[in-house]
Amino acid sequence: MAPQQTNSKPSDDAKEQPAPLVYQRAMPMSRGKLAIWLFLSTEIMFFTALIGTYIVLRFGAPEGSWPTPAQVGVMEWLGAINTFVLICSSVTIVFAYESAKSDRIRAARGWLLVTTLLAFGFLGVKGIEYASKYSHGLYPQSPRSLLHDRSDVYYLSHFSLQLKQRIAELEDQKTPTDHHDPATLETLYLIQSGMLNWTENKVGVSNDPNMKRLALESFAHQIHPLADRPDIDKYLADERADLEEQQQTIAPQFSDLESKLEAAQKQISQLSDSIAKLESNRKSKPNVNGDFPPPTEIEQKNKAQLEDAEKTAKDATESISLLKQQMNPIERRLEAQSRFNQFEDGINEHFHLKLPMVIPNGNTWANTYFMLTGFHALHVVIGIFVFLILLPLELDRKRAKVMENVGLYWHFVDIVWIFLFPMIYLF
Amino acid sequence: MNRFWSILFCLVPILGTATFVMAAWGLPPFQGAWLPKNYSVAGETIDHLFYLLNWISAVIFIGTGAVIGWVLWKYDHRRRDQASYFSHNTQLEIVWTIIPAIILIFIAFYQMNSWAETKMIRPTISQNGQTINKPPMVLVMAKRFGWEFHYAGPDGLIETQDDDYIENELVLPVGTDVVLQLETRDVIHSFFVPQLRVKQDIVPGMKQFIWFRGTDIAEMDIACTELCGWGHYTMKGRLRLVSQKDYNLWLTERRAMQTPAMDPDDPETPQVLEERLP
Amino acid sequence: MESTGNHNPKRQRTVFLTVFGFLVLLTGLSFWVANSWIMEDRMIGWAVMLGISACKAMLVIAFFMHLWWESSWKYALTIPALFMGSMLVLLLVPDIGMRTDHYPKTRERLSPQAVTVPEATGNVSSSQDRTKS
Amino acid sequence: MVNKVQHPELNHPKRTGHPVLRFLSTYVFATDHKIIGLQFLFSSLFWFAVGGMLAMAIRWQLAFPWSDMPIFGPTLFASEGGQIPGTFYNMLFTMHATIMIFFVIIPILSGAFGNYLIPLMIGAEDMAFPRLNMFSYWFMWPAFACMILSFTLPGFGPTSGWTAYPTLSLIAGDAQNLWILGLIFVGISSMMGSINYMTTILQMRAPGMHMFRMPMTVWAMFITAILQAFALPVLTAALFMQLSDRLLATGFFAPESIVVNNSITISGGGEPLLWQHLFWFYSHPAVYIMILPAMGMVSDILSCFARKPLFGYRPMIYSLIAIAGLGFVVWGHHMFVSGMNRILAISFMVSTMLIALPSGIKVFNWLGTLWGGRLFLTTPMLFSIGFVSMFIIGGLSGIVMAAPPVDIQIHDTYFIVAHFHYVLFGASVLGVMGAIYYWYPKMFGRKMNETMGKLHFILTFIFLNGTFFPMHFLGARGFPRRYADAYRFEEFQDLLPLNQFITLCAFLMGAAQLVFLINFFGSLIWGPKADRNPWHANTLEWSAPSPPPHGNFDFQPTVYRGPYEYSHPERSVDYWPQTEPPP
Repeated sequence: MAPQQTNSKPSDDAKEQPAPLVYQRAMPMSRGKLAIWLFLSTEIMFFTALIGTYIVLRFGAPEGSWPTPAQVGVMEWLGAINTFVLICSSVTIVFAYESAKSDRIRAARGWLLVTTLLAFGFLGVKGIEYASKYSHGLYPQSPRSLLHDRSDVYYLSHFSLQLKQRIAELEDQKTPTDHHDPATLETLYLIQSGMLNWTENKVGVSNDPNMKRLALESFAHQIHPLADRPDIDKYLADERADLEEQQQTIAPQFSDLESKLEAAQKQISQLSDSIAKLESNRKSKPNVNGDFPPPTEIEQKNKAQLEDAEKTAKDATESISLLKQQMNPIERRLEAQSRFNQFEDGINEHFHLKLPMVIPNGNTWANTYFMLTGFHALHVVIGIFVFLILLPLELDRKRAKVMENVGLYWHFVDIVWIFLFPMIYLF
Repeated sequence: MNRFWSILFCLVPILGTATFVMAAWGLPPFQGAWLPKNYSVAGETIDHLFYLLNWISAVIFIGTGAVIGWVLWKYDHRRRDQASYFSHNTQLEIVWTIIPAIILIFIAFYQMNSWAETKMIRPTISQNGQTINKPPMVLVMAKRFGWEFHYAGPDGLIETQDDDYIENELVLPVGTDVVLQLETRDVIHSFFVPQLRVKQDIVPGMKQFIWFRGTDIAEMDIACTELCGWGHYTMKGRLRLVSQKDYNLWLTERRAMQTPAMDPDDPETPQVLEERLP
Repeated sequence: MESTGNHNPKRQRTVFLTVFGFLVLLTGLSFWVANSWIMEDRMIGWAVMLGISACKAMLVIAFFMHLWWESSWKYALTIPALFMGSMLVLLLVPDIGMRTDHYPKTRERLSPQAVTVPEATGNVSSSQDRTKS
Repeated sequence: MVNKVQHPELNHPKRTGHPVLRFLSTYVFATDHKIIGLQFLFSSLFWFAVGGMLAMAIRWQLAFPWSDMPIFGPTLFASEGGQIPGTFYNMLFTMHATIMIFFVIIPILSGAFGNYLIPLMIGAEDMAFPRLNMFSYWFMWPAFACMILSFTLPGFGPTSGWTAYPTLSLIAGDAQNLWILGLIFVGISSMMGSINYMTTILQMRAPGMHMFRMPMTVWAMFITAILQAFALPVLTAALFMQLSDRLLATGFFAPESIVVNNSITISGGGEPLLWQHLFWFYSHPAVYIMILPAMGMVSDILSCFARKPLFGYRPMIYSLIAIAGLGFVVWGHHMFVSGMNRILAISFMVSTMLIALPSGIKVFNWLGTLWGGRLFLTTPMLFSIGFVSMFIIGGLSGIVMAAPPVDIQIHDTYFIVAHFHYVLFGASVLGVMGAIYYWYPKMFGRKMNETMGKLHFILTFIFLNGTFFPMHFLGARGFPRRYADAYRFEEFQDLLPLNQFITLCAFLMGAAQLVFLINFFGSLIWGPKADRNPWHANTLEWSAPSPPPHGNFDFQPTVYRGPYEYSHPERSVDYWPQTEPPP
C-alpha cells in the first residue's frame, strides 16, 4: 500500500508537505481515473435524459408524422463522415496515450495533434450542417424560422409577411441580379394573388371548418409537399373543374355585355352625330330676336335616347369591371394551378423561395436535433480545449495518466455519437 | 431532568393521537378540520382506506412513541453505571423487517381495487349489444382563471359545434355514473372536489376522464389544486348535484337559450396563452 | 491502466487497428441497413441499427477504454448507471411514448392519419392511404 | 465520566503542520476541506434566515389575508397600501422552497457536514481533489447571485413554484430564467462535490478503515453522493431544456405553440408530463439527499450519547443502500393524479410502499440503540431523539399518501405540506441542529452553551409541532396548498382560526431560532475551550486536535475497530477510540 499523492496539490507548498498520510484504496486505480469514471457515469445519466427525451418524443409522435431525413435535408453521408472522423480520433488518442506511456514524447504529441485536427474536422462538418439548416430556416420556431407544424392561420399570416418582404426586396433591386431570374418576381406575384390571397379569402369566407382546413392544407401542400396526398389532389382538381365551369358560365355573360356595350356606344355616336347635325341646323337660322328656335321634337327624343344609351353603356362598363373583378382571381387561381401543380418538389424548393413551410412535427424534430447534436458538439469543444492545454506539455510517462483520463472522456464522446448517428441520420 | 424530557417526548404520541381523535369526531377546537362529508360512492372506499391507514399509523406511532418515552425514563445515566453492550440481534431484525413488509404489502394490495375503480375502470353502457365506455357527459375546459363546462347540444355529443357552455357552474345528476372529460386551454390545472374525493390534474395537450356517482343532492366548491398563475386561488367553481328529474329539467331550459361554444376543431382558434407577466 | 502495461505494445497496436477496422465496418453496415430492404419494417431496421451501435460502443469501451483488461470494478461503475438510465427511459414510454392515446381533438390535426373528414362534405376522401413516412 | 482514557494518538510520531497560508488562501479561496465546509455552513445559515423570513411572510398572508404585510408590504407595495398581489404570494412560496431545498438543506448536509466530516472521519488529510472542492463551493456563488438578482426583477422573483411545471413556467416572467440558471449552477456544484466525496471515501481511508468500519455519517454521505451523481444530471438536462424552451423557442414541454403578440414564441410539440418525469427523477432522490446525511449523523450522535454500540450497524447500511436503490424508481408517487398512466401508477405505488420498509428498519434500529443504554441527554442528543420522533410522523404520513386512492384526496393539500415539513424541518433541520451542537467543539474548539441549547430545543420542538401538526387536518379537509386566499371558498372559510394558530406557532418557532443564533455566535467568543474529545466519542475526528489544523491529523491514524465500541464490558472506560491500538 504505497502512499498516494494527490494529483491536484498546489505545487508551491509541495516542498513543505508534512509526511503524507497512508491510505488504503478500494479500487486499484488512481484517484483521477476513478473520478473520471464517476464523471462519465454522471454523463451517462445526462445523455440518457437527452436521448431518452428524443426517443419518447419521436416514438410518441403520431404515426407517420415524424419528418424523414430527406424532408428536413439531413444528409446521411455527412453523418457517416463524422462517424468515421470520430472513430479515427478515438484510435489516434489511444495511440497518443500508448506513446506517452512508453515515453515517446514526439509521437504522443503528434497523435494528439492529429486527434485535435480530427476534432476540428468534426466540428467543421457540424458547422456545414448547421449552416445549411439555418439557411433553410429549419430551426425551432422563432420569428425567422420557416418551420410550421401545421397549416393554420398563423402559418398563413407568417407566410404573407415573409412573402411581402421578399417582394419588397426584389422590387428594391431595380435590375434583376444573377441571383434571381427576372421571372421570380412574377412568380411571387402569382403566389400572392393566385394562392395566398385566394386561400385567405377562402378561409375568411367559408363557414365549414373542414373546407377551411382543406384549403389551408392544400396551400401548404403546394408550397412544400411532404407525401402523396390524393385527398388534396382531388380537392385541387375539383376546385379547378369548378373554376373552369364558373369561367365557362361567366364568359358568355362577358361577351353579351361587351356586345351590348358596343351597340350602346355605336348608338351613342350615331345619336350624338344626329343631335349635333340637328342642332347646327337649328342654330344656323336664328329668329328675329336673335334667339334660336326651340329644339324640335326629334331632337328632344334623340337627346332622351342618348341619355338612355349612355346609361346602358355605363351600366355595361360597370358590369364588365365587376365581372372582371370576379374573373381576375379565378383567372389568377387557374394560372397558378396550371403553373404550380406540376412541381413534385413544391414551389418553395423548385424556385428556391425560402418561404415558410409546414412539416408536421418539424419543430419537435428541430428541437431534438439541435439539443442532441448541440450538447454533443459542446462536449467536443470541451475536449478540444483540453487537447489544446495538453499539446504544449511534455507528454511523458508521468503525464500518461492525464492522457488516459482525457482519452476516456474522448471515447465517451465517441460512444455518444455512435448512438446519435443512426438515431438522427438513419432512422 | 431525564424524566422531564421523557414526558415531553411522550406528549408527542399522546397529543398527536388526541388531536386526531378530536378532529375526526369534530370536537372543538377542531370541528370541521377533517375529511368533509362524502357525496360519492367511490369516496366511501377512499375514506375507509384513509381511516385504515390512520389506524395502522396510530399503532406504530403510539408504539414507537412509547418506546422513546420509556427509554428516556428508564435509562438515565444517573441511575445506571454501565450501558448494556449489544450491537445486533438478527432475529429481531428479521422480525421487524418481515412484519412491516407484510403490512405494507397488505396495504399495497388492499387499495388496488379502489384505485382501479376510481381511475382505471371507466363505467360502461351497452349499446347495440356491445359494452362500450360510457361517453362523457360534460367537457370540463379549464382556463386561467375559471372553468368552462361544455354540455352536449341537441346532437347529444360533446365536442361538436352545437355545444353549450356555462362558466363556473356545473350541474350534475345524482345516482348515476357521471363521466367528465377534462381539458385545458393553457396551463396545468387540477379539478378537485373535496366532497366527491375527486382530483385530477388537467394537462395541456391531453384529454382525461374522471367518473363518480353522486349519492345525495348537494352543492359544493370546485377548486383548482395545481398552481396556474397569479389567480390560482380565484379558480372557483360551484358544483350542484341535483336529482335526475331536476337535471333533465335544467338541461331542457338550457337548450332553450343555447349559446354556441367555441369550436375546438376550427383552425382559426389555435391555443393562445396569456402574455408573459410583467 | 496498470494491467494494460503488461501487454506487448506492438500487439496492442494491432488490436487497436483491428478494432478500428471493425468499427468502420459496422458503421458501413448500419449505413447499408438504413438503405436496404430491412427498413421495410422500420422497427426491425431500427432495432438492427441500435444493435450495431451497441456493438460499436462495446468495442470502444472494451478496447479503447481498456475495460477488457480491467478487474471487476468496471461492473460496479457502469452497470448501475446503465440500469438507471434504461429505467428512466422505459418508465417514460407509457406517458410520453404512447401519448397519442390521450390527444385531445385540438391536437389530432398534427397527425395526418387522425384527420377524418365526414363523408357529407363529399369532395374529399379520408386520407387513410397516406404513405407512412 | 469514568477514568480518563489515555490518548493513543499522542504516542504516535508527530507530523509537522502544514505551512501557514495567507488570509485569502486560508479563508476565501480555501482548498482545505474544513474551511470549505464552514463556508458552506455559514452561507447556508444565511440562506436559512432568508428562507425563514419568506416562510413568515407566507404564514402572515394565510392568517391575515390581504392585510398589510409587515416589512414586505410597506416597502414594496406602498401604493397598494401594503397589500401584496397574488403573484407576490406565488413568489414567496417558490423562493421559500427553492432556497430551503437547494441553498439550505442540501448544502448544509452534504456541503458543510459532508466536507467537514468525511476526511476527518476516514482519516484523510483532505479531500481527493481540494481544488475541485473549492470550485464546488465557488460555483454556489453564481447561483446565489442568480437568486438575489431574481428578487430585483419585476414580480420580485420566479412565480411558478419550486417544481416549475410547464407550461406555467414557460410563460412566467424573466425571473424564471435566473431561477433555472441558479439551479444549473447548484447542480454543477453538487456534481463536483459528489464525485469528490465518492473518490475520497473509496480511495483515501486510513489503514484499517474498511468500508464496514466507517461511521454511519460517512456511509450516508457516500450513498448521498451516489444519489446526487446519478440523479442530478437528469435535472440539469431538464433545466437546460426548459431554458431553451423559454429562450430559444423550442417546445420540449409545450404541447401547443405559444403565441404572444401574434408571433409564436414557443414551438410546441412536446409534453408537460415529460418535465414532471425528469424533474421528479431527480427531485425524489433529492428528498433522500436531504434526509440520509442527517440520518447518518443522528446515528452517530445517538450511539455516542447512549454510550452503546449502534444497534444493527450492517442492517442500517443495507437499508441505506436499499433506500438509494429504490429511491430511483419511486418518483411517480408525486404524479398519481397528474395524468400519468394509471397502470404505471400501480408500479410506483408498490415501490413506494417498499421504500417505507428500510426507513422503518432504521427507526427500529435507532430505538434498539437507545434501549438499554446510559443516556446523556445533552443538546445534540435531544435534537437527535427529536429527529427520530419527528421522522416517525413524517414517515407515517408518507405511507398514508403512498396509497394512490388516498392521495387523490390529499394530493396538493396541506397534508402534503405537513408531511414534507415533518421530514425536512422536523427531521432534517433537527438533525442538522444536533450535528451543529455535536461537532461545534471540533469545528471551533469551543463548546456551545448547554442551557441555551436546551431552551432552543424545547421551543423549536413545541412550536414545530404546533405549526405542522394541524396542517394534517387542513389537508384532510382539502385545504389546497399554494392558495393565497382559500377563504374565498365557502368550503374553507371556517379554517381561518386554525391557520392563525399555525401562524402564531410558526412565528414563535422562528423567534426560537434567535436563541440558537446568539448561542452559536456567542460561543465563538465566550464558549469554554474544548479538548480533543469532549464527548468521549470513538470516531476518528475526535482524535484530531480541536479545531484540526490544515492537514487534519498530527499523527498517522490507523484504525483497529468499528466506530461504535461504547461500554465494552472488558474496558474500564466506556469508549474505545478507533485509533487506539489493541492491548
